[in-house]
Amino acid sequence: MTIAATWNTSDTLWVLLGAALVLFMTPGLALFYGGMVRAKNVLSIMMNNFIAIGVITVLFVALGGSLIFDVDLGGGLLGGLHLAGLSGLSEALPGLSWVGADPMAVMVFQMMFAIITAALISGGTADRIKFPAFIALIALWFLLVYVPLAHWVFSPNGWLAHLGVLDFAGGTVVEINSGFSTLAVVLVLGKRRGWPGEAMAPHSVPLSLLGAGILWFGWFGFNAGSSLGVNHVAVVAFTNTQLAAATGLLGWVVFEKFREKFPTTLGAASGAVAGMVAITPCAGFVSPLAALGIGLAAGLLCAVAVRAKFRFGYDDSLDVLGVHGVGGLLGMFALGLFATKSVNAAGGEGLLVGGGTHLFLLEVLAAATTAVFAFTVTYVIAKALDLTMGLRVSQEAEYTGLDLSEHAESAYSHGGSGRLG
Amino acid sequence: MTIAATWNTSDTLWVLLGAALVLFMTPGLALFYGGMVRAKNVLSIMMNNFIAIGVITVLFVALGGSLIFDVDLGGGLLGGLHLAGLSGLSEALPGLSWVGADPMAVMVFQMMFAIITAALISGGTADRIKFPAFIALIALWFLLVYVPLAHWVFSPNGWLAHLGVLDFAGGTVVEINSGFSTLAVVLVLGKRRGWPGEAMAPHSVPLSLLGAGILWFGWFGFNAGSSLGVNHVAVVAFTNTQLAAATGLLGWVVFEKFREKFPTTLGAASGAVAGMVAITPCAGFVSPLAALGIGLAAGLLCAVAVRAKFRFGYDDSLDVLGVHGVGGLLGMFALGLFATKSVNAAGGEGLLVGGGTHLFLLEVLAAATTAVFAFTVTYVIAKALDLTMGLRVSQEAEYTGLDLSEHAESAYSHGGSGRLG
Amino acid sequence: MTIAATWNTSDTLWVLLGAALVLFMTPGLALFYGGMVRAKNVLSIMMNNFIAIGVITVLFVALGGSLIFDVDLGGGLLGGLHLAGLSGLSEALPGLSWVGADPMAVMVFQMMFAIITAALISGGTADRIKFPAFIALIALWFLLVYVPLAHWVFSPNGWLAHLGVLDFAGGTVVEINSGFSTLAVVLVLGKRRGWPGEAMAPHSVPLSLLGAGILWFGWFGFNAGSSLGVNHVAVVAFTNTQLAAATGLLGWVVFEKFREKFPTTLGAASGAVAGMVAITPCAGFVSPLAALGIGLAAGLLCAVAVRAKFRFGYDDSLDVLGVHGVGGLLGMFALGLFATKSVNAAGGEGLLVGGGTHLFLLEVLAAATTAVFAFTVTYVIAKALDLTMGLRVSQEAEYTGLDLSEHAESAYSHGGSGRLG
Amino acid sequence: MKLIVAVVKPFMVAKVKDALQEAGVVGMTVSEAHGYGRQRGHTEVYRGGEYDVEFVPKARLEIMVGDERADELVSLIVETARTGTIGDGKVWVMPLATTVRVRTGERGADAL
Amino acid sequence: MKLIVAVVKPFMVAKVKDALQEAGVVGMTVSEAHGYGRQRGHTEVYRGGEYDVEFVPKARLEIMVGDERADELVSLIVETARTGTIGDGKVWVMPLATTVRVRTGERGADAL
Amino acid sequence: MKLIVAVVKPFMVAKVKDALQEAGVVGMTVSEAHGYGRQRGHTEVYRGGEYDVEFVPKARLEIMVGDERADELVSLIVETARTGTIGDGKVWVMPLATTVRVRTGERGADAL
Ligand SMILES: Nc1ncnc2c1ncn2[C@@H]1O[C@H](COP(=O)(O)OP(=O)(O)O)[C@@H](O)[C@H]1O
Ligand SMILES: Nc1ncnc2c1ncn2[C@@H]1O[C@H](COP(=O)(O)OP(=O)(O)O)[C@@H](O)[C@H]1O
Ligand SMILES: Nc1ncnc2c1ncn2[C@@H]1O[C@H](COP(=O)(O)OP(=O)(O)O)[C@@H](O)[C@H]1O
Repeated sequence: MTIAATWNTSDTLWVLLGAALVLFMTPGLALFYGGMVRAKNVLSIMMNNFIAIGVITVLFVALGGSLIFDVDLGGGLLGGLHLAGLSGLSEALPGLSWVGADPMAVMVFQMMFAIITAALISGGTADRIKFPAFIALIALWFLLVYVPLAHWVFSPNGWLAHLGVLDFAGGTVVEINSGFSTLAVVLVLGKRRGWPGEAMAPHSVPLSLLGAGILWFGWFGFNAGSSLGVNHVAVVAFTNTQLAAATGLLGWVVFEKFREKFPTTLGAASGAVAGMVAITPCAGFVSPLAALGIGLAAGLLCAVAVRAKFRFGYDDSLDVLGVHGVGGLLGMFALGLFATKSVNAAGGEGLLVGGGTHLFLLEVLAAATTAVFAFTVTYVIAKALDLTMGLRVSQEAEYTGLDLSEHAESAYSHGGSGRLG
Repeated sequence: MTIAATWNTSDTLWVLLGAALVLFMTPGLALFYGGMVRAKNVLSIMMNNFIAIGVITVLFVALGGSLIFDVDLGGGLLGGLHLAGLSGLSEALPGLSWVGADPMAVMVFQMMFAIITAALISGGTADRIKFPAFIALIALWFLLVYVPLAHWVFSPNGWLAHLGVLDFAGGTVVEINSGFSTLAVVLVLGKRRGWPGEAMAPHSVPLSLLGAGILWFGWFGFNAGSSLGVNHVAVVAFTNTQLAAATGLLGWVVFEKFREKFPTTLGAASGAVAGMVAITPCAGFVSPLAALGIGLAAGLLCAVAVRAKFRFGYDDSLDVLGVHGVGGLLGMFALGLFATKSVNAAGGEGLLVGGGTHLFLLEVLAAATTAVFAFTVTYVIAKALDLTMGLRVSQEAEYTGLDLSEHAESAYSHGGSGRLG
Repeated sequence: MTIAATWNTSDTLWVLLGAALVLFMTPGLALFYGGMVRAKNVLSIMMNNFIAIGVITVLFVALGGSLIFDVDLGGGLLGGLHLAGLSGLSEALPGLSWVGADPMAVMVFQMMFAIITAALISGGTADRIKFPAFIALIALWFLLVYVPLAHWVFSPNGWLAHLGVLDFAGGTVVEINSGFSTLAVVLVLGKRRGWPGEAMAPHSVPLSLLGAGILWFGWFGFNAGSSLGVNHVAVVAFTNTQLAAATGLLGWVVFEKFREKFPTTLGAASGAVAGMVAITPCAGFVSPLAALGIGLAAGLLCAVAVRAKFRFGYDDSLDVLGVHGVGGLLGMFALGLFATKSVNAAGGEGLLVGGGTHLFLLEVLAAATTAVFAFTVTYVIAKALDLTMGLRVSQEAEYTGLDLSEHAESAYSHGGSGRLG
Repeated sequence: MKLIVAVVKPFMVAKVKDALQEAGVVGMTVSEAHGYGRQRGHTEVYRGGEYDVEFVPKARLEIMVGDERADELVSLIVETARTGTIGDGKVWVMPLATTVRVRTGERGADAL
Repeated sequence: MKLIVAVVKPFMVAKVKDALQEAGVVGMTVSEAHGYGRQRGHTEVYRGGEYDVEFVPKARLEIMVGDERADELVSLIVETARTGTIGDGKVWVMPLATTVRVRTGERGADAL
Repeated sequence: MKLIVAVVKPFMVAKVKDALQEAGVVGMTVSEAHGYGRQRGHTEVYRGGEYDVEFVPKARLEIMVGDERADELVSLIVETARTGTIGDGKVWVMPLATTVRVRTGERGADAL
C-alpha cells in the first residue's frame, strides 16, 4: 500500500468526518428504537444495532465493499473482488476519479451506510426475533440485497446509475430498501403476541428523543458527506437536511394536532426523521425551498403511513416501512419533480422545473425496482431462515422479554433495595 | 443559483462543522433541561426545544436570516429582504466579504444560533406554559427581539457593531438576550404552584449531565466556529472555551463546598455551562489566561446568582437568567477588561490591558441595551399572549404534568407490569 | 502572542476536530461507567469524570503541557517550563516542526488525552472513594505519573520515543498507564463491602451503551487525530479504529456465547472498547487486515481478563485493568508484530512482517516500563493519600451511596408521588 | 367487609381486572412486588459475573369487597390468574374493621 | 393495635403526613400504587396508536396505631386527603395480632 | 393462618430471606416502600435549593405462615433484621381468613 498523492486534504477530511457522523447514527438509532420498546426488550434491540456494526463492518471489508465499488463484472449488476480486504485503494475507485477524497476514506464512509441500513431492520423485528437469527438475516441480506442495490445505484457503473438515476445519499439503497426489506421480514415473522390489543407504549421517550438528536446531528454527515467533497453542493445538501428535518417535524405534529388533538413529542422526533429520510435522495439536487416542501410532505405523509399497519395488520413494530419505506419513495418521486441543475450541474431537471418526464420516470423506476427487489429477496431469505434455524423466540421468552431470554441481562436495576438478589 | 468559486474549502468545512455542532446543542439542551424537571414534565420541555428547531428554522429561512444579514435599511436597525428564502447567497454577505466560507454555510450556522437561543427560554417557562403559547411566544420573540438584536451585533452594518462593540459568539444576542427575555416571560407567567415550598428535584441528573456533555462538545462549534474560518483566532477561541468551562466547573463546586458543604454534580455541570456562557463574547478576543479567570468568575458568580430567585421570588425554573443572563453580562464586562489585539488584531484593547475605557463602555452599553430591549419587548409579547390566548395551563394540568395534558404521552413506562393498561 | 502563518488550515482543523471529539469522550466515559454502577453511586462516578476535566485542564495549562512538550531538561526525562500557561506557542513544538497544525491546537488536543486518562481511573475506584481524595489522587498522579510518561513517549525528545518506540495514540500513556495505575489504587483502597458476593449489577445498561457509542465516535478523533494532520495515515488510523472496534465487539460476544451461553449487550460494548484500546498504539502503523485481527484478539483476551479479578480478589470495579491495561499491553505487543512501513513510512517493521525483533523488544520495553512505573508511583501516591486524608468513605456512606453522602444528590426521582418530601 | 390480596404474575393484571369488572367489582389497588417461592429466578451475566436473581416480578392486587362476595371473588381471581405453571401466586383474605371512601366519608359497604 | 391503610392521591402524601405528625403519630410506611375505580384514567398516543391507561397513580399509606386512636385518625386522614373529586381514595382498618419494633424487640403499643 | 408484614432496611432483605429459608419458609413477597419515623431523612441540594427528604427507603416483606409458627418467625425476623440503629423497622402480624395457591386452588396450610 503506497500513499496516494492525488487526493486533497479538505475532501478527505470531509469524508472522514462524514464517516464518523454516520457511524454515530447507529448508536443513535439504537437509542431511538430502544426508547420505543418496552423495558424488557430495550437491550435486545440495542444489541441488534451494535451487532450490525460488528457484522457488517467485517463483511463489507471482506467482500461487500469490493462487490459494490470494484469494476463492473457485466451488465451493471455487480462489481468484482479486486478491492476485497480494502486492497487496491491506492487508485481512485472505478468511475469515481473526480472524487478528491482518499479512496479508503470513501470506502469507510460507505461502510457506515451499510451498517445503519442493516440496523434499521431491527425496528421491525423488535420484541420477538432470535438474536442468532437476526445476525444470519442481516448477513445474508447484506450480501444478497444491499450489495447489489448499492452497486446499481452508488457505483457509477451500476445499471441504475448508468441509466441516469439520481440518488444523492441513498433514498433507494438505504431508505426504500430498509423499509421494504423490513416489511418482508415482519410478514414472515408474524405479529408480537398481544399486538395490537395490548399497550406496548415506549418505555422511555427521552431515550428516543436523544436518539433522534443524534440521528439529526449524524444526518449532516450522511447527506452533506455524500457530496464526497467540500463544495457548494455539500453546503446545499447540509442546508436541505436541516430544512427538511424542520418541516418534517412540523408536518407530523400538525397532523397529530388535527387528527388526535395532541401534538406528541415522539411525533416531533418521528417527523424530523421522516423529513430527513425524504430529503436523503434529493439533498444535493434540489433547492432549499423545495427541501422545505419535501420535508413537510414527508412529515404529513409518514404520519399517515404509520397508521397503515393497524389497518392492514402487519406488525412493523417501530415503523421502518412507514417512515423509511414511505419517506424514501416520497423522496425519490420528489427528486423527479424538483431536481434542478441550478443547484447541481451534475444533477438533472425535474418535471416541475421543466425537465420533462425523463428524470421522473427514471426515479420511479429506481424506487420501484428497489422496493420489489428488496422485498422479494428479503422475503426468501427470511422464509429460508425461518424454516431452518427459526426466526422467532418462544412464547415464554417473548413474555419474559428478550433482554433476559437472549442476553441474560436486565436493562435497569433501580430502587433502594437493589436487585433483591 | 450558481456555484460561487470565491470561498475556500477549509473555512466552509469549518463553518458547516460548527453548524452541525450548534444544532446538536439543542437536543443537548433538551436533555440538560429535561433531566432537571420532574418526570411528569420532561417531554414537555424537550418538546419545547424540538419545536424551536422546527419553528425557528422556517422563520429564519423565510424572513429572519435576511432581516439580520441583508444590507441595512437605515440607521443600523434592520436588514432588508433580499436574502429571504436563502436567495442572493451567491455573493458574500453584506459587510462580510472577508469571510472565506460559503455564504449559505454562514447563514445555516447563524440559524442554529437563533434556534438554541429560542430553546433556552423553555428553561424558565418549564412545568406550566401551554404548548401553543410557547410556539407563539418564540415566533414573535424571534422576529421582534432576536432578529433586531442579531442585526445590531452580528451584521457589520448593525448600529452596535458599527460603534465598535465586540461580541465574538453572542454574549448579547444569545446569552443576555435569553436571560432577560426569560425573566420577562416568567414574570408574566407566574410561579409554579407549590414553588418554592415543594421539592421539585431533578428527576434524572444523569440526563442533565449527558446534556451538559453535549453542550460542551457543541460549544466548540459555537465559539470556535464563530471565527467563520480556520485560523489562529479559531484555535484560541476553541482553547478559551475549554479553559473557561473547566474553571467555571471548578468555581461553582468550590462555592458549593464552602456554602453548603456539598459539591454537587449538577453544580459541576452548571458551572461548566456558566463558564462557557461567559467566555462566549470573549472567546476569540482574550488570552487563555484571561479565559481561565473569566470562567472561574462565572462559576462563582452564577452559583450565587441562581439563588436570587429564591430571594426575589420570581420562578425562573431552570435559571436562564441566573446562568445565561448573568454569565452573559459578566462575559461582556470581562471583554471590556481583557480584550487584547495580541490575540486578535481585529479585536480591541480592554481596560486592564491598557486600552482605556472606550471598549469597556461600549461593552457595557451593548450589554445594557440588550438586557433592556430584550426584557421590555419580550414582556410586551408575553403580556399580549397572556391576555389573548393565555400562557398558562390549568391547575389540573399542572398537577397532572404537561406531558400528559399537552402531549398525551408519558415519558417513562417502567416496571414488570408495564402500563397496567 | 502573534499569529503564526506556518501551519495549514486542514491540519489545524483536523486536530481541533480531534480535540473536540476526545473531550466528548469523557462525558461518554461518565455515561459508560455511570450505567454500570448502582443507582446510588451513578452521580459520584460521573462527577469524578467531570471533575477530571476541570482539574486536569487547569494543571495541564499551568504546568503539565509544558513539562511534556517543552525542550527536554536532560536524559529525555522531562520537559521545561517555557510553555507553561500556553505561552511560547507561536513556534512549533520542540521536535514537532513537521506538524502542520497550529501548536496551540496540538496542545489542546493533548490536554484532552490527559483528561480522559485521569477519568478512566474512576472506573476502578467506583462506589467507595472519597470525592476530595479522588481529586488529590488524579492531581498528583497527573503530575507524577502521566506527565513523565507522556514526555517519554509523546515528545520526540522523550527517552522512549528517542529509542524508537512507536505508540500512535497512547497505548502506553493512556491505556497501560490507566490500567496499572488503577490496579495500584484499588489495592490500597480495598474491596467494596459485599463484593464479590453481593449482586452489584449495572443500574442502567442503556446508559452504558450510549456511553460506548460516544466513546466509539470520539475514538476516531483520538486515533485518527493523532496523525496530527490530514493524510493517508490518518485515513488508515480511522479505518483501523472502526475495524478493531467491530472485531473486538464480535470477539467478546463470541467468547461469552461459548463460555456462558449468552452473548450480552454490555459484553458487546466492552468488546468494542477493548478493540479500540488495543488498536490505539497501532492505529497509524498497521494494515487494516492486522487491525481486524488485533481487535478480535482484544475482544477475546479482555473478556477473559476481566474475570481475573474474581480469581485474584482485587476489586477493579469496572475493569480498567482488564480492558485498558490488558488491551493496551496487547496493542503494544501487536504493534511489535504487525507494524509495517507500507502503511506509514515513519513507522517500523514488526516481527511478523520481517522486521526482526528490534521493534518488538522496544515495544515490550515501553509497555513494561509503563506498567511498572505507573503501578509503582501510583501505589505510593495512593498509600500516602490513604494515610493522610484517607481514601475511603465510611461504611455508612458506602451503604447509603456516594451520591447522597458525597454530593447530597439523588440521581433519579421517579414515581407519581415524587420525592415524597 | 374483607380485603382480598392477590399476588399474581404481572401480565395477568389486565385479565383479572377485566374479570372482576365483569363481576361488578368497580375498584382495586395494584402495586409492584417481587416474589420468592418455588418458582426459580434467573441468572444474569455482566462481564463474567453471574448474578442469581432469586426474586421474580409479581403484581399485588388489593380488593375491598363485602363479606358475602369474598369467597366467590377469590375463586374468580384464582381461576382467571391461573396458568398452571409454578409461580402463579397466592391469594389471601383479611378481615376489615372499617372502610371509608375519602371523597364522601361514606363507610362500610357504601365506601366501595 | 390496628393498621390503617389509606390509598390517596400522590400529592396528598405530604399533607397527610403533616396532619398525622401534628396529631402525634410518629411513623408511617408509604408505597407507590396504581388504582382502578370510578376515576377514569387517560389516553396516551404514540405514533397513531391510542392507549387507554386505566390505572391512576396512587400512594398507599400504612399506619400502625393503638386501638383507641384508630377512629379519630381515620377521620383525620379522610378529611385531610379529601379534595372532593372522584378518585380521592379509600381508607380501611385491619386488626393486628402482634406488633414489634425491630430495633428493640419491644411489642404492642411500645413498638410504635 | 397469619400474615407477617415486616418493614426493614433494604439491604436486610437478602439476610432475612436466607434466615427464613433456613427455617423452612419457602415463600415471601417483597415490595419497595418509603418510611417515615424516628430515623431522620436527609437533605439534598440542587442549585442552591435545599430539599428535605423525610422518607427513607425501606423494603416491605409479606410472609404467610401457619398460626403455630407465627411467633417464632416474627422473632427470627426481628433478630435477623436488627442492626440496633434507629430505623430498623417494624413487624406486625395479621389474621388471615382464607389462603389459596393460584396454581392449584389448594387452600389453607396447603397453599403455602
Ligand atoms: N409464604 C408466602 N407468603 C407470601 N407470599 C408468598 C408465599 N409463598 C409464595 N408467595 C408468593 O407467591 C408467589 C408464587 O409462589 P411460588 O412458590 O413460586 O409458586 P406457587 O404458588 O405456584 O407454588 C411468590 O413469588 C411469592 O410472591
Ligand atoms: N374495591 C376497592 N378495593 C381496593 N381499592 C379500591 C377499591 N375501589 C377503589 N379503590 C382505590 O381507591 C381509588 C379511588 O377510587 P375511585 O372509585 O376512583 O374514586 P372514589 O373513591 O372517589 O369513588 C382507586 O384508584 C383505587 O386505588
Ligand atoms: N406507626 C407506624 N406505622 C407504620 N409504619 C411505621 C410506623 N412507625 C414506623 N414505621 C416504619 O418503621 C420504620 C422505622 O421506624 P423508625 O421510627 O424510623 O425507627 P425505629 O423503629 O427503629 O424506632 C419507618 O421508616 C416506617 O417505615
